[in-house]
Amino acid sequence: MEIREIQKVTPDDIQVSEGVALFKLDQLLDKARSNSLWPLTFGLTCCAIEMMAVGSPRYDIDRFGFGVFRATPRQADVMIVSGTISRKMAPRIKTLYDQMPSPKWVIAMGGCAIAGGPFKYPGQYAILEGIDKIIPVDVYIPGCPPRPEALVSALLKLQEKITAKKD
Amino acid sequence: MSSNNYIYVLVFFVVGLLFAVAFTCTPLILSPRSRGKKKTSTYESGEDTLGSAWVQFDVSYYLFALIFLAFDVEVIFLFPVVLTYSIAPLLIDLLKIVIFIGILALALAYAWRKGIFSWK
Amino acid sequence: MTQTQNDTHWITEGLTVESALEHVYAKNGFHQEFVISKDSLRELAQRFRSREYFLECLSVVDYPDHFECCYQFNRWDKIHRVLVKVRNPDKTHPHFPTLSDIYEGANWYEREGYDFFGVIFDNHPHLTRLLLPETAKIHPMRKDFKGDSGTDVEDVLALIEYEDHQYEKVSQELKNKYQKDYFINMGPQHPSTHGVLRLLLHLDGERVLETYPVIGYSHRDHERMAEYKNYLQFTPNMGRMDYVGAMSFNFGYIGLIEKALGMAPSPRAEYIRVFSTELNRIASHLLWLGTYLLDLGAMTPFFYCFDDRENILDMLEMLTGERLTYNFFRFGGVAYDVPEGLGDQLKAFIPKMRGRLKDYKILIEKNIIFMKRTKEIGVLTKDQALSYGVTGPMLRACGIAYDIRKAEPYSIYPEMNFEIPTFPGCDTFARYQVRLAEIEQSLRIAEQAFAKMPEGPIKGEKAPKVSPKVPAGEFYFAVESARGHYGEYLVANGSANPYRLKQRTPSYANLSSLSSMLSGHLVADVVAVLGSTDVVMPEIDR
Amino acid sequence: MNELFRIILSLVIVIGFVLINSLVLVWLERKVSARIQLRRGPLYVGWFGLLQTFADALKMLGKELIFPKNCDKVLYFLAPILSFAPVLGAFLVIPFGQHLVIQDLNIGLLLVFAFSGLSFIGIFMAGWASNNKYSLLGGMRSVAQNISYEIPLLLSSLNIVMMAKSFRLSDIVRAQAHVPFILLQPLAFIIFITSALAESNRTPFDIPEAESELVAGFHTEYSGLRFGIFFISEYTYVFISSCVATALFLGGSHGPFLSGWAWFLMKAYFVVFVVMWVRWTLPRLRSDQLITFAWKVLIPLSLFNIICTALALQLLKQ
Repeated sequence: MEIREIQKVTPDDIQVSEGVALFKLDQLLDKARSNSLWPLTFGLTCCAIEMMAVGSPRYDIDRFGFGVFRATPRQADVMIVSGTISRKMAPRIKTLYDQMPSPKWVIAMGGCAIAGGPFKYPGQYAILEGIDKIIPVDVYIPGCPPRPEALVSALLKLQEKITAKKD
Repeated sequence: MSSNNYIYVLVFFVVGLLFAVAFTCTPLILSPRSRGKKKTSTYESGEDTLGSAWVQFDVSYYLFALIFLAFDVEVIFLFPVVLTYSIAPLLIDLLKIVIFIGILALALAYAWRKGIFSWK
Repeated sequence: MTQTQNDTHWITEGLTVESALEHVYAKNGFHQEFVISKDSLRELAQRFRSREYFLECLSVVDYPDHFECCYQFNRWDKIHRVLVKVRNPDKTHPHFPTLSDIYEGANWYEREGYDFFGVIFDNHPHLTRLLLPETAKIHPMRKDFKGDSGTDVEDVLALIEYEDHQYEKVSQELKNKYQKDYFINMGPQHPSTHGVLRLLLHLDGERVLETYPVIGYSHRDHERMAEYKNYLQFTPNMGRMDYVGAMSFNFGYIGLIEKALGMAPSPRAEYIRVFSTELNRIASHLLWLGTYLLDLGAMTPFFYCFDDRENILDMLEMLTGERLTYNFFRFGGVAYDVPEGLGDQLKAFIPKMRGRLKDYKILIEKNIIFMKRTKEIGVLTKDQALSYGVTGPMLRACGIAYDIRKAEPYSIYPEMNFEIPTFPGCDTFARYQVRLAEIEQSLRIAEQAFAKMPEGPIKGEKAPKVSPKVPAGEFYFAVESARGHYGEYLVANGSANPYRLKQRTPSYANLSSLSSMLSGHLVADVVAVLGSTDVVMPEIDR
Repeated sequence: MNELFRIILSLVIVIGFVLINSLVLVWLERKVSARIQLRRGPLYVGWFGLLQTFADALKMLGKELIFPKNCDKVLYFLAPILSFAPVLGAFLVIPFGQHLVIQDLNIGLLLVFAFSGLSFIGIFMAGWASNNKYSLLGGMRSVAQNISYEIPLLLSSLNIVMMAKSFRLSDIVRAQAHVPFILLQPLAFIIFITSALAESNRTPFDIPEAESELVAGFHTEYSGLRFGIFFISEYTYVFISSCVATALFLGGSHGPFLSGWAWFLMKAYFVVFVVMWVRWTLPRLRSDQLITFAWKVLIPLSLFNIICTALALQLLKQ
């Protein structure tokens, strides 16, 4: 099986940071960004129900500050791609990703968003096998569908990634 | 202490404006920029918009504006009248107020009968 | 209930009939089968329409020497399933007459037939692609189509190019003229289109002139996967088609294969199946109630409904090991036995749920704003329901008590005593009342099924150890899912893989009736009516 | 000289109070909604989640600001400014205590309504300028809603002016020394609270930014701190209308033991709590039902109420 270059991402998606690099402020901003990641309401298929369950009383992510689900990409920080990406939906996801103001992150939730999941078989003509083929992804959550706890731990993992020291 | 010093109103409004302008400009310095092909395209739940959003809007909204005009003038008239009436409640003033409000209630009833509020 | 011969002579009177068959309903699900010529199809459909038959399903099958359109007609009150076949030997561009003016529900079926098989239906009002993107040049369900695995990124980039070009062309035309009415996309990513449904609304101010639902954004083609996999390998797909009420989809598929093989599951497995399906139906209705009130602007009930739903998911996870996409049924029984902790969890849950139902009734039904937002909104008349083939709670909200558990009893439902709640309102408020009443009925069934569960093995003795080989023939089996009549039409050729497995999903017909319900309403009603149809997108896009 | 010093001092206090108060109100709203919805709300950011809204504000400071394509750049930039600017002016005349008022103007009540009426122009500009169909719908709805509910708001407050015989807020508070006006004018209180809810776009009147229908209503295209400013002005208007409600109806800073400003703040925050409580229990009205409710119910009632008060004054004169 030839290893296809995963990150086939068009150059204009790379995040260019030209903001003034005040050393202390940057870390403070990252700390604030990590504690208030507003997800974009963007459910595709089965994983969307587990994403809704994450907002429910038992797994409540509002405790960490992520509970504010923004419907418009302009005000969202995290795009949680939850479900199967059909080839008809892929351009829409790319548009939504472009419309999000930076700094922005992407979580690929479930087997389908990582690499096609249970619908990957020779002769599959309808789905895009993995969202990282069109937009850069930060955290992958395996599972079909992953449990809500897995999504909560993914968001915490994203927190660590944001506040990690950039040496 | 109850000096009617109106300079406060102007200063507070101007400072509010400046503060708001400062608020909207600080992120231009601090925020990173991202380049995306469709970054500035108008958002319409993932799709491309069909035509511009500057359309001639529904007429029923403007009918409300006309009736609002009539009633706003009435409220502005009532401000001084109510104040002077409360200080010296004369019967003749009461009649004037009742007649004035009665005429405007008629205007409201007329608009109601004409079906402006039924949004057809 | 075999149909007496003279009773149905009106079907074929004066039509050229190539062959007529009398089927045993218990064996393969049909009462009668006719193969008629192309030109007498419309006349026959006219007769069925006048006698209150609804078009249950249209499946196109690609045989080696000819194309075949199989129409199934059925009644609400007295079950009489007639299979009408029309054949066309021309393999490149087969033509068939359209039925979309007689049955409006046929519109989407025919567009799907064109989309998957390239079958052209003459003078169909809008014969374009339904589920595949506009740039697709393939007809994937044809037997000669080999599938282009590996070119997914190129396809997507080509589609992006096509859409940018399309956008430039359209927006130039509309830019210069100040139009009074305008188009708005309540598109794939919208808080109140549950899943990825796009509603292209033609608005004048806030009033809806016309609605064009665009589907296919979560199309994964389960039917073609069935032809690639053998019978056992296809069972996980059942949990991923309707992931909110996945148990009844398991029931439908496994029931179909058991009927085809002519074997019965073990008695204990029957009761476990019924009780877990009913619990899953309650969880599906609770999820609908939470998201429906979220659409109307009340954000709090969502959390109470999800809180109840979590209790059910705990029980079902104890039983099956999964929370959402169940793969619990096996041929001839179920996968796991009931763990001992489940009984008292259920006994604790039922009174709590009944208490919560009373709260919902008082807090929601008596709320004046809820009543004003749902009464007389999105009215679906009985005749429209017939022509679109609407089933499930939407049909029972028009006063028709059509429920497969009573109409075509399967498994042990005859032994359960429960009613079918119907409300005559025909509007979104009646649909709310039907679903709430159904939760109570499902509680009763789950209680009785769990109480009467006998001891014994969870798999029948004739249960196949390996993936079975279904004998050649055509079979149809229907089940009452949370959204309506879920049926499957199987064409088996004796091999390990099904030759053709058509899924008749309820939300497909329910959603096609949306545009007729919405004209003249405001934007806020679009959200209320769409929520009341309780559609699940992958079940429509398959 | 001390006049200039007094202006600067009051400015600093008001701006500080506006910012801190909006952060606290957002935190309070998330905690109240969490309690009503069986969950805990912000918990891990700072002590009891208090720093949560501070983190949100700081994050918005670092978000990129995007000008949408073919939007009207000038109006798009001015809209949040115009919706935030009048907020400070409204704090001028609110009587936090007997003499704890910045500038006791004799047209106090009119000034507050003038400034609060300005904000919806910013909302309408945002709706029209961002050239987005959802924002256009949100903007048009906010116009219809605000003009329909401006009139009952003013008319119901006229009753209080009639009873207190002055527009000066501190006089009104002084007139309620024995009995708060809510007991004498219950109908006016109900009309006032309903239209104040509608003026500050709170559920069940939040059709301009109806999340479920219009995605995010008028601020669909606003990202980062520009959206933050709409947020701050909305919560500050909720606070101002509850302060005016306490001054007019609940007897301002009168109260048995505690000092004046403590009573005033307690009453104001109680009204804010009721406003939040209403938000998380009621569904949203449809736009035409909402507007016809104002014109067919609230305005006739408030006109009738004025005539009754005038009659009562006439009878009490002898």
